Amino acid sequence: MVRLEDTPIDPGALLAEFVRNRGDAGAVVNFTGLTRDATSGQPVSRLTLDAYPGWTEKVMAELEAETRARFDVIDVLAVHRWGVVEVGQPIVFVAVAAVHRRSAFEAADFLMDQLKTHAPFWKKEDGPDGSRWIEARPEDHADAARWIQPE
Amino acid sequence: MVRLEDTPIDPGALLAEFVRNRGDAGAVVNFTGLTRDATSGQPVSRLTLDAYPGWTEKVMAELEAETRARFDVIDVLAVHRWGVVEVGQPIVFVAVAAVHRRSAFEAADFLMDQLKTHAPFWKKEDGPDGSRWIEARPEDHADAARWIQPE
Amino acid sequence: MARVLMFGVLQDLAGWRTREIDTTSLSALTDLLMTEDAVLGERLSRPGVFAVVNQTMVRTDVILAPDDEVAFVPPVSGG
Amino acid sequence: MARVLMFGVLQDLAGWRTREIDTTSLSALTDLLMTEDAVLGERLSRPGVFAVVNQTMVRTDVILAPDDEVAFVPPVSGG
Repeated sequence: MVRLEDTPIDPGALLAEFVRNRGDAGAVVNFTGLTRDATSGQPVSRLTLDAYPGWTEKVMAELEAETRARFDVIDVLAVHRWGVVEVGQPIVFVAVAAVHRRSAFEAADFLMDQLKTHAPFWKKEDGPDGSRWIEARPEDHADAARWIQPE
Repeated sequence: MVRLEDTPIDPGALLAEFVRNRGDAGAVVNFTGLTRDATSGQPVSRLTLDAYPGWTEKVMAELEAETRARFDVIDVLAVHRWGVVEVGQPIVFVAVAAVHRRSAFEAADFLMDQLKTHAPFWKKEDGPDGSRWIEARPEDHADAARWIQPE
Repeated sequence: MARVLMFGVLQDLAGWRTREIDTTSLSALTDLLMTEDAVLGERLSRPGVFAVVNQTMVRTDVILAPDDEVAFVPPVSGG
Repeated sequence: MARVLMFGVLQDLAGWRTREIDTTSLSALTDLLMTEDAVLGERLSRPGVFAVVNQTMVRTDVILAPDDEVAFVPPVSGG
């Protein structure tokens, strides 16, 4: 399942719900992304995430479907904030349940790389020198390229 | 930090506490291990985990220290149940906070492989045919061997 | 009238998020926007900036019917 | 008197978890346990079964002082 949220997300509550009654799955891997107080040494006071409601969920659902197709997983949840996010607050929560932990780790890692490089979000950081729009880092593209399979 | 618990552990509460006020970390990766209702096709009604209080925490702390030494991480938490664990209940909770998600994923993955193959726990499964003691699977040893560096 | 949307830095440069614009094709719409605003126009022509028509990314020119929704999106930066 | 502990399957085979046993070395202790109980003894001699003396794993013989704690541990299966 994918969700786009314009109010704060609660990783503890999301994980508690996701692990409930999972006698079928032995392994749950979760990634929580938080707003950092600095990027490349520049202080950040807050972040604004733009999204395109409708299309953003559509692309997130495609990335979820690709994750389910590539890995042996039981369940996938991806929740993404948009709007103004204060420093230290969660931006993204991804959870994967699988029978064995290797699949769960790989699927969560894959889905995060895809969200970082393909999900329709646009990030603006406010700092002491004003605001600046951020694009995915070269490392994000390199991370995502790890999953490209030869034709 | 490492903790050995003889009462149920609550992954949601542990994650909520772990992500609180983390303006320094952009990435938190969590692994939660749950008791499965079957192993290799055999039904499991419940699990008993034996531990050696004192030594178990000592080895867990060594594995945590090795994780912190090998990866660029900000914080590590490993909480492990012992005693009787019902099906679907959490057995282990590992969380890693880092500036970037690659380190967080790798450190959590590494620490789980180490716990599976080195932490002093002994697992007994109860099923319709009685009880049997389990050892780490060949896959667990293969997973752990991924991290062995050439001398 | 197509419904035209701007996201991220494009919205800041355009000074608007949504406008109704009378047009017949994506290329005609892009030409109009470039003529109106050279700074926005330069950004729209950069690599990595795409048009999304009725929630599908398009890479070639398309005919626009009334009620079509056209979004211009810069490179993403999720999570 | 050393404090001797059995874990996991070893405890089930021995029928006890903790005993005080009068001994002077790890090898003497192991010999005594093997003589007392052949089934437990066979299991103690398997690869992957180790002795932990005062919470440190040992792989050679060691002298045991009174109050030393000796645990016998089978292969682990955490998480």
